[in-house]
Amino acid sequence: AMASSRAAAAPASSPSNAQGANGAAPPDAEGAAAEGGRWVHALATFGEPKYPENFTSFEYVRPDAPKGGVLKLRNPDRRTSFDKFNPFTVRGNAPAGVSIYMFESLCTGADDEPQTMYGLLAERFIVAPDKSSITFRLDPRARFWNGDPVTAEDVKFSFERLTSKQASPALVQTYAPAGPVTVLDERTVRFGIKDRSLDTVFLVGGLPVFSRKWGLGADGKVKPFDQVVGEYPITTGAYVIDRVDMGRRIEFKRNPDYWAKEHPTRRGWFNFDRVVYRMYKDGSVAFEAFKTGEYDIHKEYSSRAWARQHKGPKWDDGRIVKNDFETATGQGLQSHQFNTRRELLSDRRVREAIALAYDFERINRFGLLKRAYSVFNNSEFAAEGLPSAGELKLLEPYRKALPPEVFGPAFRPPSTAGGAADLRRNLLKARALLEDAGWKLDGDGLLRNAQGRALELEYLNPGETGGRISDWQKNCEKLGITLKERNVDFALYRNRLENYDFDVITIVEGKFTLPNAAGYITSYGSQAADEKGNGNFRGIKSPALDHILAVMSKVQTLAELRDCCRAMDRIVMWNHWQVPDVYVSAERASYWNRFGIPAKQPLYFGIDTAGENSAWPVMCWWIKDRNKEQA
Amino acid sequence: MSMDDVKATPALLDVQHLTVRFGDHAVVNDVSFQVRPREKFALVGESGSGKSITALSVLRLVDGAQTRGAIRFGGEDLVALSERRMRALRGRDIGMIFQEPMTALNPLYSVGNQIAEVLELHEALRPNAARARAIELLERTGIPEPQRRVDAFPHELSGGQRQRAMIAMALACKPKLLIADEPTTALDVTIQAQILALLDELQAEMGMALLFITHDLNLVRRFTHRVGVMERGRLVESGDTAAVFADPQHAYTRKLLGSRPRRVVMPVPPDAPALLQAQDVRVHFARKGSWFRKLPPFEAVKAATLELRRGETLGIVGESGSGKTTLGMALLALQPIAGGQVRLGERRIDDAGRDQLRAMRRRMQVVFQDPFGSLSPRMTVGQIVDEGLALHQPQLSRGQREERVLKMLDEVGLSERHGVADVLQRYPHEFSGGQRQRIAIARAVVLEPELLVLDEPTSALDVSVQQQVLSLLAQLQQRYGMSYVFISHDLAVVRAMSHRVVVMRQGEMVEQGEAESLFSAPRQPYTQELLAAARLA
Amino acid sequence: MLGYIFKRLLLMIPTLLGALTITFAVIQFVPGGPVEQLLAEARATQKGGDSDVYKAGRDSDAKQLAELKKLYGFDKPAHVRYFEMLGQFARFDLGKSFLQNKDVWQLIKEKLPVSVSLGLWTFFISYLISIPLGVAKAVREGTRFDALTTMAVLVGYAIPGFVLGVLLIVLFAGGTFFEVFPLRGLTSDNWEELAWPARIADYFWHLTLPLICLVIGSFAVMTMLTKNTFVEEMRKQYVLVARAKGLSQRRVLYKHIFRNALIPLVTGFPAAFIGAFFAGSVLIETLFSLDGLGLLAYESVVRRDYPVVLGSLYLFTLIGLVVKLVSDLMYVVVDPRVQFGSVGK
Amino acid sequence: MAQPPAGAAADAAVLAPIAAGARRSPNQRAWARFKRNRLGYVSLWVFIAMLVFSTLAEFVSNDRPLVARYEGRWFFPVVSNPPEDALGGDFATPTDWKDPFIAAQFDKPGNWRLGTLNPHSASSTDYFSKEPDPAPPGGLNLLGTDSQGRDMVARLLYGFRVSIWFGLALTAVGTVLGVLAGALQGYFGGKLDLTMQRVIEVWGAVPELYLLIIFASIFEPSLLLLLILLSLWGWMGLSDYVRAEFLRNRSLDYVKAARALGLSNRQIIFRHVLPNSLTPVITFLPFRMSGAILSLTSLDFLGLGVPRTVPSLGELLNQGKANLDAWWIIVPTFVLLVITMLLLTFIGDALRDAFDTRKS
Ligand SMILES: Nc1ncnc2c1ncn2[C@@H]1O[C@H](COP(=O)(O)OP(=O)(O)OP(=O)(O)O)[C@@H](O)[C@H]1O
Ligand SMILES: Nc1ncnc2c1ncn2[C@@H]1O[C@H](COP(=O)(O)OP(=O)(O)OP(=O)(O)O)[C@@H](O)[C@H]1O
Ligand SMILES: [Mg+2]
Ligand SMILES: [Mg+2]
Repeated sequence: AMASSRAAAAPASSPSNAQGANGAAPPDAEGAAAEGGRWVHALATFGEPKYPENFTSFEYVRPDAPKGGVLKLRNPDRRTSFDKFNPFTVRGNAPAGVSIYMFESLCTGADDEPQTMYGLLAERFIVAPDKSSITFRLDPRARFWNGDPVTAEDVKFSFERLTSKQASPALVQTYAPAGPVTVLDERTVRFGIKDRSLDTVFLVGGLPVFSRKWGLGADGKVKPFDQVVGEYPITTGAYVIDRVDMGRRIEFKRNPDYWAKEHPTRRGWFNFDRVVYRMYKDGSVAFEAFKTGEYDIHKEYSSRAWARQHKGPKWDDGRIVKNDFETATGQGLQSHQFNTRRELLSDRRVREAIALAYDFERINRFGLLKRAYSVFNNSEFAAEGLPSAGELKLLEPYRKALPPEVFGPAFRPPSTAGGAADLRRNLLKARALLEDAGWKLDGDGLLRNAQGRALELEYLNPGETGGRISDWQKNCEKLGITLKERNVDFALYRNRLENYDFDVITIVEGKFTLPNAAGYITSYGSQAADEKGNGNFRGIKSPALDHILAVMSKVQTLAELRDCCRAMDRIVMWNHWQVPDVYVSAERASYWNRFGIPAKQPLYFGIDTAGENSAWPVMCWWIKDRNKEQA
Repeated sequence: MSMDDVKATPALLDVQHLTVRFGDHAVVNDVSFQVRPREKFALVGESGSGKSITALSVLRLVDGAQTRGAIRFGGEDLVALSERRMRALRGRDIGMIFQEPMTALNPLYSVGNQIAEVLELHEALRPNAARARAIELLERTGIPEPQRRVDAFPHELSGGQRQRAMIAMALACKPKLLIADEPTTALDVTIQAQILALLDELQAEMGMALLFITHDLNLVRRFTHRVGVMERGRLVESGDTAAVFADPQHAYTRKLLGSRPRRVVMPVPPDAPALLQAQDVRVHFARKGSWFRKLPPFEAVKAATLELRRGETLGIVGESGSGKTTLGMALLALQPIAGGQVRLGERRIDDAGRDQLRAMRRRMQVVFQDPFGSLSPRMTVGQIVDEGLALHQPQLSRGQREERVLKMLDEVGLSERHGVADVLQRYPHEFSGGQRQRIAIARAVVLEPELLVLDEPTSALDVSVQQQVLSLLAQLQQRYGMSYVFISHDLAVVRAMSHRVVVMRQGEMVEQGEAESLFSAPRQPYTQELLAAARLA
Repeated sequence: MLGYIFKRLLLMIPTLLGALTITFAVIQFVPGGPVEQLLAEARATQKGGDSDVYKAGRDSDAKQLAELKKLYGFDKPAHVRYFEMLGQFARFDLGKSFLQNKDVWQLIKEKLPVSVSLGLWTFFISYLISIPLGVAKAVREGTRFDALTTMAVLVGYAIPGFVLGVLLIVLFAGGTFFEVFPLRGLTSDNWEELAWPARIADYFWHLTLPLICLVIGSFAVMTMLTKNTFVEEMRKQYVLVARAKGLSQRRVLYKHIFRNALIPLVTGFPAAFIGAFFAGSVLIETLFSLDGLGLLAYESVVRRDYPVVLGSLYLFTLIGLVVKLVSDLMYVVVDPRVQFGSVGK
Repeated sequence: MAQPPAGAAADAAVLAPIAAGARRSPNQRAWARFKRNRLGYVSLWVFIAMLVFSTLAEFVSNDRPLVARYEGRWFFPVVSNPPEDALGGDFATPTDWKDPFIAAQFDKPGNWRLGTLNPHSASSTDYFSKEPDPAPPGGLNLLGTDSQGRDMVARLLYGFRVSIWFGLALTAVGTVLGVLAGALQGYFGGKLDLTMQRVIEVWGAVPELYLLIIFASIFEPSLLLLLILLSLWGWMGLSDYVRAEFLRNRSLDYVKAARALGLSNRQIIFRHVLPNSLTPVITFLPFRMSGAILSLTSLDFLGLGVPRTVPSLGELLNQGKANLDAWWIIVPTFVLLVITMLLLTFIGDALRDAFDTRKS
């Protein structure tokens, strides 16, 4: 089977080589350098990677952390059960731990610098200067847990499986700009980069690699990927599956022969002998279980619960520790978005008036939340003060089409910090705006425009939560605006969003370390506004933004990126296409006080799930006092 | 056994100053009497005079009433006895035959089961033995095919068969005292004689005392030692049967003894048209086989053919279980028939449509053998009697209807005038057996139907009331030309009422003829047997 | 009798067909199918946690959607899918879940232990408590005992199961007060290693709290129904006769009245029995992290896992029909007068 | 005793004494039996009082005062709320009486207002209070506030109103339908029974939730819509019980007697069989009520429940679950629910007594 797959790959790779800038390079590892790139140990988006060529460990770990002990965890996300171990297919759920503890990729990121990658399975890699390809040289030490060395064929196999028809369509789409894969030799593999973007380079670096033997049937044939279900993944990660109670519990065991024990990106990591996941179906019950010590770390998402429930004797006497872990992760904008396709909401003054009625200080009486103020909260990409020269260069050509405030100080949401009087002032301002826009009160206390249409909006809300906007409704009512709340089932919600059939909804944009233009094009680009099912719910069609996004996708330096982001931020915020809501920059968690914690905290991390960044506690902490625990 | 023997022994049951009240209405008033072992004490009296309540009081089974007085049984004061002790007495030492066997049996258990239950309880018999005894008891009460009947459910039995099951149940443990409340009302004379013989036998065997409640004065005279006469809750007279019958002291007793069924019918005009014609009517009941095997059906009525003219009364007599009720029901299309046809006037009714039939219901009415069961328990008597009127005579105003109802009830002896208060507003269970029977009659008669099927309409009535009801029926027949099908075991009553008589036996009509000639010169041996038994009475 | 049973068995076919057809038709009109649901869920999973705020971003281009639809067979016209489904069901093949990597049989089989445990125990306990209690109340009708027990069962009934569940968990299983009972699952992690007596103990130890939640709410209806039908029956003539026979009160109640009162109780039986397996404990199953059919049914409906919806509908309707038939036959057994023929004119 | 001469009774003079006597209609007697059950009788009055009280909730608990006098002018805000500018404010929309600004206006000499017993409405919040939500019972809010800062007393009062009327309506509709369906099947039996049973089985198997979702996507949710939708399924449980009772009772002798009288099937069903088959109906009444009350919010997440702003007991229970630490939400709601159910059960008991002709 191996021979045939190599043969199949060969013709695919030849045209790409032929068309490549440097012509047909010999399939030879050293020769690759001749392509013009440089074999590197790491790659940063901008400038140099933080850790030099022969660094020994990351700063946010303790390199000699003691090993041993058991880490007990709960299901970290919505998946309350699992029925397979293959995280890459559509049907079914795989437990989160499999991705966290078992799969490794060619490169790995560092959690204290934005978008960087260091070789992991790849000892070195080389990016073609025109970014048309990236070539990896695998670490000769790299081994799957079954002892097999990791070969270029495995990498290719992994990629092909992940982009096959049987894999989740989302993966297929994600990896679409990458490929084809060429095996240059046993340990060297090259990926084409179709869109020649750095994003795709990083994407390929993060490709999970698994053995060709994963899913090998008894007959020696490889099963279709979507039928690889209950087979334990054959991977290179530090842990292997030990015991499984399907759907309820899974236990991982540290692999004593883990190949990367001394690897600089892995030193000080994976300190627990065992990791146990128990699945809980109900959040509040899980929290009770946490309190009894059934699991060690409880990440809290709700600020009310954070304030009210994380306390008690076990906290008081220090058995459980409660901590806000501040992160530097950029927080995307969470906001109540207006559908500006709606005639009622097409006027900026109306939107601003409604925004003025949103009294965030009232919601945040106890100071647990931070108000979102930007598209790029909690990061240097949020607009500050007056526009810089670089920003102006982007904005100036569109001055006429933009609100004048864009050229003034950065947006800050209206505040009612001063209490009742402030709110009254805001509402009066809102009233003036509405009047200006031609809305008059009728006898029933409703605002009507010249056509006699009442200002009546519907706030669409998915799932079981509701009642979040009652204060807002009340203030709107004072202005004569009716803001109705409508709860719908999740699928119906999606359906209506897909068809842009709503007035106001609440949306959160993702976290980031570095803003990525491609992501924003789907929610801010004009083109997206006209495509059903896209992310531009607000219906934004701004030539200025389109221009900025286009520039952003090609920036070369951090400063350029910053200017683009800030200019974009000003346009987005001052157009009042949305009412900014909250963001939380800290990861909040309580944990049983049995962990040793590295002295230095990373900048970007999660508590118990690995998303864009790693889950620092579950990977880099260790058991503090193992002797005492065993007693 | 002589009277003197009996008198020498101390009383087994001694009732002193018994008073029972419902609310502020005393239905039994200061009643005292004694029954000795081996004695047969008869309690007679007007319907509704408190006989059944007195009997039930002995067992302490009157619910919702205040009871005063003393009841001693074998030296024990029943009033003060613990419920536990009382339970031990019931069924074992005191057996009771209830007046209305039709409603008194649990509908969900086979009669055999219900009889065996007492045996298992009081005599600790194993189920098999108890069943064998139950069969034996049923046999002794004269039920044919007891092997089969033992597994029958109450609704599968005829009225007389149910009554005999009830008797078997009461006798099962050979009690010291048997309270028999109208035990033979549903039985034909031959069976009645058989039952009485059985009672005699048991009495001789074990010295059983008998408290015998009945309307049948002949029976009292022939069968009992002493008698008490009740009127409106009071025991107005008591003494040796012979003495009381020979020389009644109280006016009421005299009246009672004086009434005899008189022939009350007038001849039918010769040109009277035929009203009801039945031809070859057959009724079958499916027999329960096993799940897989079907048994041939039981033929309750076999090819009955009869004709009834306007203004005529047709008496149906025959042994219990011979299919009289079934035939009656079939004549009124209340029972699907397996063959033959029935016409009312010109119309076929056995295959008439629902609406047609409903319209014809006005013209034909029925008095059920089990009056209690046929009265809706949640309707007042006023509503019950009024219902048909409201339906069939919508032209009447409410007031008019009420007047008619009151008049009707008065005519059957249920009114303030007869000592029955508040008739209209009371519910069926608040009446005595005889009173309920009269309510059922009133309900049917008030509609003045052309055809009336009366199934044992006077079985629970004392002679005086019975006479009153019979005269009423005769009068109506005269006035409106009503026709009756009159089903009864009481041959005297049948003789008094009918123009023609049909004799039934095992589903077959064995003889049919003019009443007088049939009674005076029966042709069929079965009829002769029947009459002989009656004359013996 | 056999004829009747045969007729009823035959009638199950149109009934099943009707139920499936209507459901299938209804499903065609439900907004937001499994594909949409899947995408929405994938998004929520990425985000983690339990915040309900919708995450922005493009997640479905037309091609991807088409791929998914094809994967689930939605590219075929409805009638083709319908007949395929019927064909499957005729062979007792219940199909394969959209969202889980299993076929429906397997799913149901997996969930059965939990449901049977919860359902049957609840069923038995509640019947065992409510019938004697109802009888006792009927006997003491109008007394203080009657009023007090009415209050007690109604309080039990009115406590929403989930509230009680959370309360019990916090009190007896949580980390705050008493840690007496386990929080999740039907057995301990080390169940396999235990000896049999310990296994049984462990099983009941796990069942205690969820059972309390289920039972407390379940016997009010039964108790009141028992009481009321008993009161109704107790006034009938045959009861008097039974007492005249000298039967003890127990015997009068449990032999004579019980059977007569049974009819309404029998009526509730099929529903209760099916309910015992199938529905009603979604919240409890969630709270105690039990994987039962209740949750499966609920989730498959909410998540639009149509094969599971239809497959379990088919199976449970079939079982329901059989149980219904049994209970109809039981009427006849209990009450010889009941016949299913039509009334006369 | 005089034997009445045959036929003599016909004359009116004799009739007079017959008609005499305590004349109480069956209804009066039923009512007397009802009253005899003290618990049920008292319950009925308490329930009626609660119903009246909550129906007039606006006058009992409201953030708008009953009467206000501002600069010589009279206002009756409970009936019609004046715009704020009439009270010296800025907005021409209805006044928010909890606004500190308004309070300040009425602190001026000569102005005064008379509030309701409990100065909160179901949706009013003390906007400027610094208390955390839900706030524990205290001076301002007798039973504290719910998770949105709304007064619990007001919430309970208004919630009771919505829930109870909704419950009554749903119960009434469901009971009528259930009894009807059950009666028809049980009484007629045969083919009708067989087909209706099958129809019910099919109908019962249809995934209710999906139909509701479809409706939710077509219609805007409202109490009426919810009532109609829930009624579509609400009758099925009961009909089985009624059917069973009818199956048994239809074979009794009095039904035969009624048929012999020529009564139509309808009359037999309603007059003879139904009154004797009511036990399950009455037994289920309180349970249906509470079920109806809870179902009001059970469909919330489908977008079919009434909006969160509409107060209802079910909504409060949900809140209570989400905020178990705030016992003052769950406990009073629960207590109110239990009391309602108890009252209904006791009323049901008395009702049964009223129907029980054996209870003289
Ligand atoms: N529950 C009751 N409530 C009120 N009155 C009742 C009740 N039961 C019986 N009565 C009345 O008590 C009186 C005596 O009834 P009882 O049954 O003893 O009469 P009886 O002598 O046996 O008559 P019959 O020969 O007709 O059976 C009757 O007038 C009857 O109306
Ligand atoms: N539903 C039934 N199922 C089976 N057998 C029945 C049923 N009803 C009556 N029978 C039988 O039919 C026969 C005739 O019954 P029917 O009631 O007509 O007798 P009857 O002549 O009225 O007797 P009685 O004088 O005792 O009332 C009896 O043997 C009885 O057991
Ligand atoms: Mg009597
Ligand atoms: Mg008969």
